[in-house]
Amino acid sequence: MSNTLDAYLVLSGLLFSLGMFGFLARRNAIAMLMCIELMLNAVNLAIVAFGAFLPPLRDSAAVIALLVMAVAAAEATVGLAIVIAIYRNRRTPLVDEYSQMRE
Amino acid sequence: MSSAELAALTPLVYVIGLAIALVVVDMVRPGDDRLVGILAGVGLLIGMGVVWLAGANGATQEVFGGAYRLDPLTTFLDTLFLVVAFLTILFTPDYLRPRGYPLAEYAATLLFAISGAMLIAGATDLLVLFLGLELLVLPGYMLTAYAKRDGLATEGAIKYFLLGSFSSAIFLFGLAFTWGYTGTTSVAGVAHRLEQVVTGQQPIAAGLLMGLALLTAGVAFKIAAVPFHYWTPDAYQGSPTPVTGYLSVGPKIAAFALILRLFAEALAPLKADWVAVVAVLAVLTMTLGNLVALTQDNIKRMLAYSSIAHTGYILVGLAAFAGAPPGSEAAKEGIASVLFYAAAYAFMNLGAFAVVAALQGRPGVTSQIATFAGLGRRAPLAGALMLLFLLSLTGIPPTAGFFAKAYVIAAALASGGLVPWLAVIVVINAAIAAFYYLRVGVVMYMQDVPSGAQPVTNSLPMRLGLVVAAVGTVLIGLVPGLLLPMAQAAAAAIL
Amino acid sequence: MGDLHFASVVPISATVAPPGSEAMVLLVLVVPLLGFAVTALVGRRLGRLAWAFAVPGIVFTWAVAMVVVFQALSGAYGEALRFTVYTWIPAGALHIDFNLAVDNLTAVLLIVVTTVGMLVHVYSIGYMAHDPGRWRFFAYLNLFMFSMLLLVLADNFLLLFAAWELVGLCSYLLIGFWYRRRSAALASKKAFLVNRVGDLGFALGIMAVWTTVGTLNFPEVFQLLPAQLASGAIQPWMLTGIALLLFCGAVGKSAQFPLHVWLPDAMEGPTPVSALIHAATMVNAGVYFVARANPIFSLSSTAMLVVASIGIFTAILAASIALTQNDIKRVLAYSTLSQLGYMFAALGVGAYVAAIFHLMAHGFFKGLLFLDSGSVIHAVHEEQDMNRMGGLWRKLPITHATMLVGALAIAGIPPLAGFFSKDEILDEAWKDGYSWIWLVGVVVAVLTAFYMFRLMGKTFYGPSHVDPKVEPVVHESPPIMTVPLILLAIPSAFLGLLVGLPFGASVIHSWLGPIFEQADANLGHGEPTFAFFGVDGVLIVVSVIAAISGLVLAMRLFGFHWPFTRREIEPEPAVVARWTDRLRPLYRGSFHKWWFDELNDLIFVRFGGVVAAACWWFDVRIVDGTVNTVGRVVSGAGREIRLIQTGRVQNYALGIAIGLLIVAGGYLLFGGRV
Amino acid sequence: MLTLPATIPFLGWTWNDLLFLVLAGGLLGSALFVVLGRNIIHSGLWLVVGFLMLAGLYALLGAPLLAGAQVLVYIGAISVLILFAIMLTQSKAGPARLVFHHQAWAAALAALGLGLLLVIVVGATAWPLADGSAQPQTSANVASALFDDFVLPLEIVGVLLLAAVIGGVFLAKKDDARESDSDI
Amino acid sequence: MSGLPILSLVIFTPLAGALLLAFVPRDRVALLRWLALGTAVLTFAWTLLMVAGFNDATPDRGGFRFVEAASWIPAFGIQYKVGVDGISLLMVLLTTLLTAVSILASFGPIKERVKEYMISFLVLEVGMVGVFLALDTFLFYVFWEVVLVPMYLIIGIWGGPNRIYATIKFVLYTLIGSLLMLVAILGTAFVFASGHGGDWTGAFDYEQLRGFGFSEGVQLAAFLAFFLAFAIKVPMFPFHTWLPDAHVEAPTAGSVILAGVLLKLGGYGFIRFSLPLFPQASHDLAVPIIVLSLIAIVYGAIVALVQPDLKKLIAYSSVSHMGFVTLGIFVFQQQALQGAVLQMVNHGLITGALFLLVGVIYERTHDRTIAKMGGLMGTLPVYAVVFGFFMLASIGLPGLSGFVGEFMVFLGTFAISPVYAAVAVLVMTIGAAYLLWLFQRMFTGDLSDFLRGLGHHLTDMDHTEILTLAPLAALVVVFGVVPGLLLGVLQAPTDAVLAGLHSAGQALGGLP
Repeated sequence: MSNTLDAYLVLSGLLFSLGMFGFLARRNAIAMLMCIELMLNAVNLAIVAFGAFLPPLRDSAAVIALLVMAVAAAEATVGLAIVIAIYRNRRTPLVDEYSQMRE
Repeated sequence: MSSAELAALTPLVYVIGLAIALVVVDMVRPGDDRLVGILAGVGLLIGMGVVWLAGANGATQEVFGGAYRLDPLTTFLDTLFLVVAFLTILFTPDYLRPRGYPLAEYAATLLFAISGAMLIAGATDLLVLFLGLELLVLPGYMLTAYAKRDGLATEGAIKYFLLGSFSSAIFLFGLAFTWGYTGTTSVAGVAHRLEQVVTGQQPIAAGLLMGLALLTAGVAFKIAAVPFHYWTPDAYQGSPTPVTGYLSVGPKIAAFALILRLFAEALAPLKADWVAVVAVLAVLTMTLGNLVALTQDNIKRMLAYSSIAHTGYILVGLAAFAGAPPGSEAAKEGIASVLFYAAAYAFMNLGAFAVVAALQGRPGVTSQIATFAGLGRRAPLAGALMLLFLLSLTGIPPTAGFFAKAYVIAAALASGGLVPWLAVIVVINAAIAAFYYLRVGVVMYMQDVPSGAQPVTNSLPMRLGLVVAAVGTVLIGLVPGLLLPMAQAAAAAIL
Repeated sequence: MGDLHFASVVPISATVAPPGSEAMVLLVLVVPLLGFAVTALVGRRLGRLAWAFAVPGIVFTWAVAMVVVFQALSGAYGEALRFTVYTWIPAGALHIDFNLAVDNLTAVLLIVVTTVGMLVHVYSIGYMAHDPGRWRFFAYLNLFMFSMLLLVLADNFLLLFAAWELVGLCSYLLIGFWYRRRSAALASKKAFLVNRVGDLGFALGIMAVWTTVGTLNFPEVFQLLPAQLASGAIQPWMLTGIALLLFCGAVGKSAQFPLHVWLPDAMEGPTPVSALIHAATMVNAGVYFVARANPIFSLSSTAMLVVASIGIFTAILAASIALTQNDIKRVLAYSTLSQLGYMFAALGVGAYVAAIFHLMAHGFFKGLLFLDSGSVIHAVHEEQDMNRMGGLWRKLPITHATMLVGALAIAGIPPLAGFFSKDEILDEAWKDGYSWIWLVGVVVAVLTAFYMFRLMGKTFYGPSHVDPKVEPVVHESPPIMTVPLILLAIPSAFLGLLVGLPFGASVIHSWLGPIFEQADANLGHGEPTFAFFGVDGVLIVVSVIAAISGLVLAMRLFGFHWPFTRREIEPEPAVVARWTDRLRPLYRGSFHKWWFDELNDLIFVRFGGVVAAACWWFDVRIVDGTVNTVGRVVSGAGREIRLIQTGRVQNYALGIAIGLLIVAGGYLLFGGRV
Repeated sequence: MLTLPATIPFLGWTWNDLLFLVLAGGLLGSALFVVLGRNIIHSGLWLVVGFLMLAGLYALLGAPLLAGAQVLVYIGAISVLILFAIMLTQSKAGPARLVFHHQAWAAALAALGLGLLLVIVVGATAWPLADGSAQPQTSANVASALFDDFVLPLEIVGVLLLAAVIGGVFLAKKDDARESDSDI
Repeated sequence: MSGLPILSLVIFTPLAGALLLAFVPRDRVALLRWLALGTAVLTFAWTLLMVAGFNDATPDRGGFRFVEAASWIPAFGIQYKVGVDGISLLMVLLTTLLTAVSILASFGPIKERVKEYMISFLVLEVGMVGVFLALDTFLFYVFWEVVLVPMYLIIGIWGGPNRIYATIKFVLYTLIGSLLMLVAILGTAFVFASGHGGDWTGAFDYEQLRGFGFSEGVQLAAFLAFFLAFAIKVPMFPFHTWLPDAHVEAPTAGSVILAGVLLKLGGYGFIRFSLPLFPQASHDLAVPIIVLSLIAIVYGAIVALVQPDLKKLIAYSSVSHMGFVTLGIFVFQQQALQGAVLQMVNHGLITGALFLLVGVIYERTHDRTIAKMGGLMGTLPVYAVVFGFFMLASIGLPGLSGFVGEFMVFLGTFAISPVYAAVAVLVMTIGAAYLLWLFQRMFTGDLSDFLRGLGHHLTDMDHTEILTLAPLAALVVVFGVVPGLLLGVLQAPTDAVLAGLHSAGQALGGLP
C-alpha cells in the first residue's frame, strides 16, 4: 500500500479537498491562508509521489517541490502583510466582514 | 551560461535590474519620487529598445535547455508589457502624490510584476510558467494593497490575494497532474507526448483530463473568465486607480500569454477537448460581464465588468484557434487576433482608467460615474479622450477596439465547428456594451457640470501618458497594418 | 450630367402644320404660367392692381387659343398637331415625353376653357376688388389656367395625369382661399382627398396601360390596346379593368357618385372659382378624359355600362338634392353634378359627340349661372341663402336677364344651347337601346327645369326677404362684372343654333365625328340618322314637354316675372309648405343630401380615426414596446446577475470551486475520446 | 537487536504500510483539526503537526532531503510567520463566535465532490511512466538538477522572494500618515 | 481634373475642416460658424466639380468613375478604395448640399457649444460621404460607423428634453444591425478568401465580391445580416421606432440630416450591396421584404395621421416614404429601382426642408404641438407658402420632384403585382390626408390663442431661413420638371444591378 502511487495520490487529493473545504468554510483570513498552505502541501505530496514512483521524474520532483515550498513562503509573506494591513483598517480578521464592495 | 543565453535573457534581466536599481535609488535618496519616476520611465523606454535589439532578428532562440525561448511572440509580448508598465508609471504619480504614498516601492513592485509577465511570455517550461505567474501576481496583490491606509484597497487586495492563492494552488495541482502524466515539464515535450496520445488514438486518461480541468480553472481565474471572475470587480474597484488600469491589462495579457504557451502550445494536441470549454467560457464571460456592467454606478467597477467582457472577446480568438484545424491559417489568425486584441485593449483600457485617475488628482474624489458629469465642458480634452477610449472599447471605427473586435470576429468566422457562431454572440454583446459606454458619454457630454466641481489639473506625465494611449488607440485602429504583421509573426512562432 | 433631350418642338404629325403652330400652342401654356409666376412673386406689391399681369395675360392667351382653335377646326393641322417639347422622364423603357397635341376635341375644349376662363378673370377684377388676398387669387387662377390647358393639350397619360393633379391643386387652393373660414379649409381638404381617391384608380389604370403596352402616348396606346385585344395578347377583362381604373379618376374629378361629395362643399371658394373650376372647366375633365379614351372604353361593354349607370344615377341623385337646397350656389353645384351625370350617361351609351356638346354648352351656361349667382351674392352682401333673397329682378336687371337665359338654357328650352345638347343625349340614349337611361334622363330634365326656376323664383321674384339693413343699398354690379355676364349669355343662348344644327349632321358632329370614329366602329354605330318626323321628333317633343312642365310647376309655386311685360306670378309658399309636408321623408332625404356626408364622416373620419389611433397604439405599445421590453429584460438580467457578487470571499471561492467541478465534470464526461 | 517481522502480524502489511497509514492518518487528522478547530491558535499548532507528518511521508517516499526542507521551510519559517500573524490579529474578544461561514455545508459538499472526483480519477488513471515502486533519491542528483536543469527557476524564485520581501515590508510597515478616505 | 483625387477631397475636406475647428478658441463663435459653413460649401463645390467631370471620366469595369485605390490593411487585402457611379453621385450631392444647408440653418438655433456642434457635423459629413463612395466593404463599414458617433452627440447634446433616451436608442438600434453586418462583411470576405485558396487579396473589394458568386447558404446568412443593418437604418417596419424618438429629440439640423441622408444609407446599402452581392437571397426574400415595405408605406401614413407632434408626424411620414424606396428596390424592376433612387433624393430634399420648416416655427414658439397651432397663414404668409410648397411636394404633386420617383416605383411594382401596387397607391390618399390635415390645423382658421400669446415673437421667416430653403425648393422644382437630370446617370448603374440579379436566376412571378 505504501508502495503504490495511487495511495499517495489519493492522500494528496484528500488533503487538497480538505484544504479547500477549510478555505471555503473558514471566516478568518489567517485560517484561510493556512488552508491554502494545506492545499499547496497536498500538491507537493503529489509531486514527490510522482517523483518516487515514476523513474524519469525522480530528480526533478525534488527540485520542483523545493521551489514550490519557496513560492509558498513568498505567498505567505505577502498574504500576511496584506492581512496585517487590512487588520489595521478594519480591526477584524474575519474576511466575510470585508464586504464593502459588492454587486 | 553562454553568451547566446545571456542575450536572450537580457530584456528580463534588464527589467529585474531596473527594479532593483529603483530600490537602491530609494535607499540612497529616500522620497525622491521625481528621480524614481524619471528613472523608471526612461528605463522602461530603454527597456523597449533592449527588447527590440534582442528580438531584432526575429529568429527563435532557445536557452536553458528549452526552458526559455526568445521568439517573435516573446518580443511582441515583452514590448507590450513594457508599454503597459511605462504608461502605468506615467499615470501613477498624480494619484499617489496627493495621497502621500511613495513611488519607489510602487515602481519596483510593478517592475517585478512586469518581469514575471515577461518571463511568462518566454517560458517554455511548465515550472517556469508557474514561477512567472507567481512573480506576476504576488506583486499584483501588493500593488492592489498599495494604498494601505485605504480600507477598500486592502479589502480588494485581500480578496484578490486569497482567491488568487486558491487558484494558484488549483493551477499547480493541474500542472502536477500534467507533469506526472507526460513526465516532462518542457512545453515542447508535453506537446510531443500528447501528440502521441492523440495520434495513437488512445483514450485520454482521466488524470490528464483532471489536470486539464484544474489548469483551465486556474488560468480562467487569472484572466477573470466567468465563473472564475469574482475577484475582479472588487479588486479593481478597491485598487488605486492607476493600479486598476494596470491590473485590467498587465496580468490579464500575461495570463493570456500563459494560455498561449500552455494551452496553445503545450496542450494544443488536446484542443479538440478544450475548445468547447473555452467557447462556453467565452460566451458566459462576455455576456455576464456586459449585463452586469449595465447596472453599475461606479466607473471603476463598471470598467471592471467591462474588462471581464473583453476577456470573453479575447477568448473567442482563442476558441478560433482551437476550433481551426491544427497548423492551419485560421489557427494562426486565431492566435494573432488574441495578440492584436490584447495590444489594442492595453491602450484603450489603460487610457480609460487613466482618465478616471486624472480626475482623482485630489483625495476624496470618488469614481462614481456621476463624477464625470459635464466633463466635456469642464475638461474638454479629458472628456474627448475618455470618449475616444470608450468608443474604442465599444468597437466603433476607426479605433483600435474596432479593428481588434473585427479581427477576432474574422478569426472566429474562419474557424471551424460552432466557433463561427461566437461571432454573432460577440456582436450582440458589443451592442449591449455600447449602452453602458455611451452612458458615460451621456454623463460627460449631456449633463451639466455639478456645482462646486473643481478644475482638473494634471501633471506632464499624466498628459503625456494620455496622449500616448490616445495615439495608440487611434493609430492601431487607423493603420492596423502596423501591428498586424507583428501579431501574425508572433502567432506563427508557436504553431 | 444626364442626357437631356430638349428636342425642341419637333412636329411628328403627317400633315405639315402652318409654321409657328407649335410656338402658338406653347404660348397658350406659357403665358398663364408666366402670369402665375409674376403674380406670385410681385403680386403683393401691386396692391389693387394685382390683376395687372394675370388678366391681360389670359386675354392674350384666349386670343392665341382662338387662332389655334381656328386652325385646328379648319383642318390646318390635319388630324392633329402633335409635338414633343422635351423628354420628361427618360428612364430606359419608361420614356415619357412632354408632348402636346391639338386635335378637334382639344380645340372644342380650348374654346370653353379659354373663353370662360378669360371672362371669369375679367369678372374677378370686380368681384375680388376688395379682397386683400387678391394677388393670391389671380396667381392661383393663372396657375389653374395653365394646368387646365395642359390637361387638354397633353398627349400622354402621365402628362394628363400631372395636369389632372395640378388642376386639383388649384381647386384645393381656391376652395380654401378664405383660409380663415374653417368651412373653407375643410372643404378644400375634402375636395383634394376625395379627388385623390379617384386618382388612385386613375394612377393604377395608367400603370396598367404602361405595363400592357409599354407606352403612354395617346395615339400609340389607342392603337396598341385594341390591337392586343384583337390578337389575344390581353384578355377582355384586362381591358375592362384598365377602363374602369381610368374611369375612377374621372369619377373623382367630375364628382360622380360615389365621389360626388366634394363638389357641393367646394362652393366655399369665391364664386368666380365656382364658375370656372367647379362648373365650366375642371369638373369636365373627367368627361373629356373618357371621351379622349374612347378607343379603350368602347371596347368594353361592361365599362360602358358602368359609365352610363354611374352617370345617370348621379344625374338623378344630384337633381333630387338640388330640389330642396337653399344655398344658391349649392343648388347650382348639384345642378352641375346632375349635368355631368348626363354627360357620363352620354359617354356610356356611346354618344360621345353629344357628351362633348353638352360639356361645351354646360360650360357656358353654368359658368354664366355661377357668375350671376356671384353677382347676386355680391349685391346682397355675401348672403347665399335664397330664403333671404327675393324680388331682386328689379334691382339687378342685367344679372336677372342673363341668369334667366342661363336657366332657360339649362332647363332645355329651345332654342337655347341646353336644349340641343341635352336633347341629343336623350335621343341617342333611346336610339342606342338605353331606354331606361332615356326615361331617367327625362325625369331629370323635369327636375332640372323645376329646381332652376325654383332658384330663379326664390332669388328674383316675389317679395323681398333681403336683410332690411342691406336692402336699400342693393345695386347692380359694375360693368367689369356685368359685361362678362352678357358675353357669356350669348353663347349660352346661341351655341346650339350655331353648332347644333342641322339635326343629325350638325357642325359639331363634323368637328368631332372623326375623333370618335374608332369608338363608333367598335360600338357598331353606323352613320347618324335623323328623322325629324319620326322617332327623333317624338323624342324632342317629349323632352321639351318635360322641361316645360317642370318649369311651369316651378313658376307656379315660386313665382315668375315675364320679361318685357308687367305680368307677375306670385309665389305660393303655402302650397310649397303643404307639399313639403306631405312628402316629408323624401324631402328630408333630399334636404340632407341623402346623408352621404354623414356616411363619409362615419366611415372615413370616425372609423378611420379609430383605425389610425389603434395603429398608433400598436406602434407605441407593441412595436416599440417590444424594443423597450428587450432593453428592460437585458438590464433587468444585469441587475439580477450582479447579486451573485456578494462581496464575500468565501462565496466567490465556492463559486470558483463549483466552476472547477463543472469544468472537470465536463472534461471527464465528454473528453474521454476512444 | 530486535528484528521486526517482515510484515505486521495478522494483517500482512509491511511496516512501511503501517508507517504510511499512521502518517497519512496523522496528516489528515491534523489537517481536519486545522480546518475545524475553533481556536485559531490551535489550528496553527495543528498545522505544524500536519507539516511534520508530511515530512515523514517524504522520508518514507525516499526523499529525505525534502523532508528536511519541509521541516525547515514550513515549520521553521511559514508556521512561525503564521503564528505571529495570528498573535497580531487576535482581538481581545478571543475566538470568533462563528468559526464557519454560513455556506459551510455547501463548502463541505463541494470539497467532498472534489475529493471523490480526485479519488476516482486517480483510481482510473494508469500513469504511463510508472514502474511500480518507490526509488530513493540522492541529494547529489537533486543538487545537479537544481543547478543545472533548473537554474532558471531557481533564480526566479530568488527574484520572487526579493519582490515579496520588498512589497511585504512596505505593506506591513506601520506609517504615521493619517488614515486616508476611501476613494471608491 | 484627371489626377485630382476628387473623391478623397470630398471625403476628407470636412475632416480637415473639423481638425481646423478644433484649434479655434471656443468663444470665437462667429468664426467657428463661418469656418464650418465654408468647409461644407467647399465640400459641396468639390462635389459639383465631380458632377461636372462625371460624364467625361472613364468608368472602370464595374462602372465606377474616379476610382482611387490604395492598400490599407494588406494582410487582409483591405483597401482604401473609393469610386462613384450614378447612384452614389446623387447621394453625395444630396449629402453635401444638405450638410451645408444644415450648418447654415444651425447658425441661429445653436448657441451653446458651437465648436463641438460644428465639428460633429463635419465629422458626420465625412462618414456619410464615405459610406456612399466606399468600394471596399470594410471601408464601407468603417464610414458607416463613423456616422454614428457625431449623430449620437448631436441628438444627445443639442436635443430636446428626452434626448438621452432617444440618442441611446438610436445608437443601440443602429449598432445591433450594423454589428451583424460587420460579421457578414468579414464572413463574405472569408468565404471569398477560401475560394481563392486562402488569399485575402480582394476579399473586401466590392467589385471582386460582386463577381464572386456566393453559395446560397452564405448568401442567405449574409443577406439577412446586411438586411438588418439596412432595414434599421431605412427604417423598415417593424424596426422603425427609433426614428420618431430620434427625430423629435434631435435639433433641427440633426433631423434634417437624419431624414435627409442617414435614412438613405440604408436604401443605398440595399442597392449597392444586398442586391449585387446576394442576388439569390434577394430573390428568395423579396416577397417578405415587399410585404414589409407595403406595411411600412400604409402603416406609417396611418400612424402619421394621428400624431400630435409636428416632428413625429413627419417622422412617420418618412417611414411611409422610405417604404417606397425599399419597395422599389425589391421588385427588381428598372423603373422601380430608378424610382427608388429618385425617391431617396427627393425625400432627402423634401423631408429635409420640412424639418427645417418645423425648426422655423419651433424657434419662435418652442413648441411643436400641432393642436396649439392655427391660423399661421395670416401671420406668417411666407412661411405658409413655403410650408405648403414642400407639403405638396411631399404629397407627390406632379411637377415637383416627389412625383416622378413615386410613380416609377408604382409602375415597377405594378408590373410585378397589381395588388402590391394597389396597396402602395393607397398612400396617395392617406399621405395627402395627414399632410393636408396638418396644414389645415396649422395654417387655417384664426390665429390660435397660444400663438397670439407670443405676440411680436411670431415673425415671418428671416433671410437666413429663406436662404436655407431656397436651394431645396429650386431643386424640388427642377427635379420635378426635368427628372432626366437625375435619371440620366442612373441608367448604367441600375442596369448593372438588375443584370446581376437576372443572371442570378429566376425572375419573380407576376403579371407579364
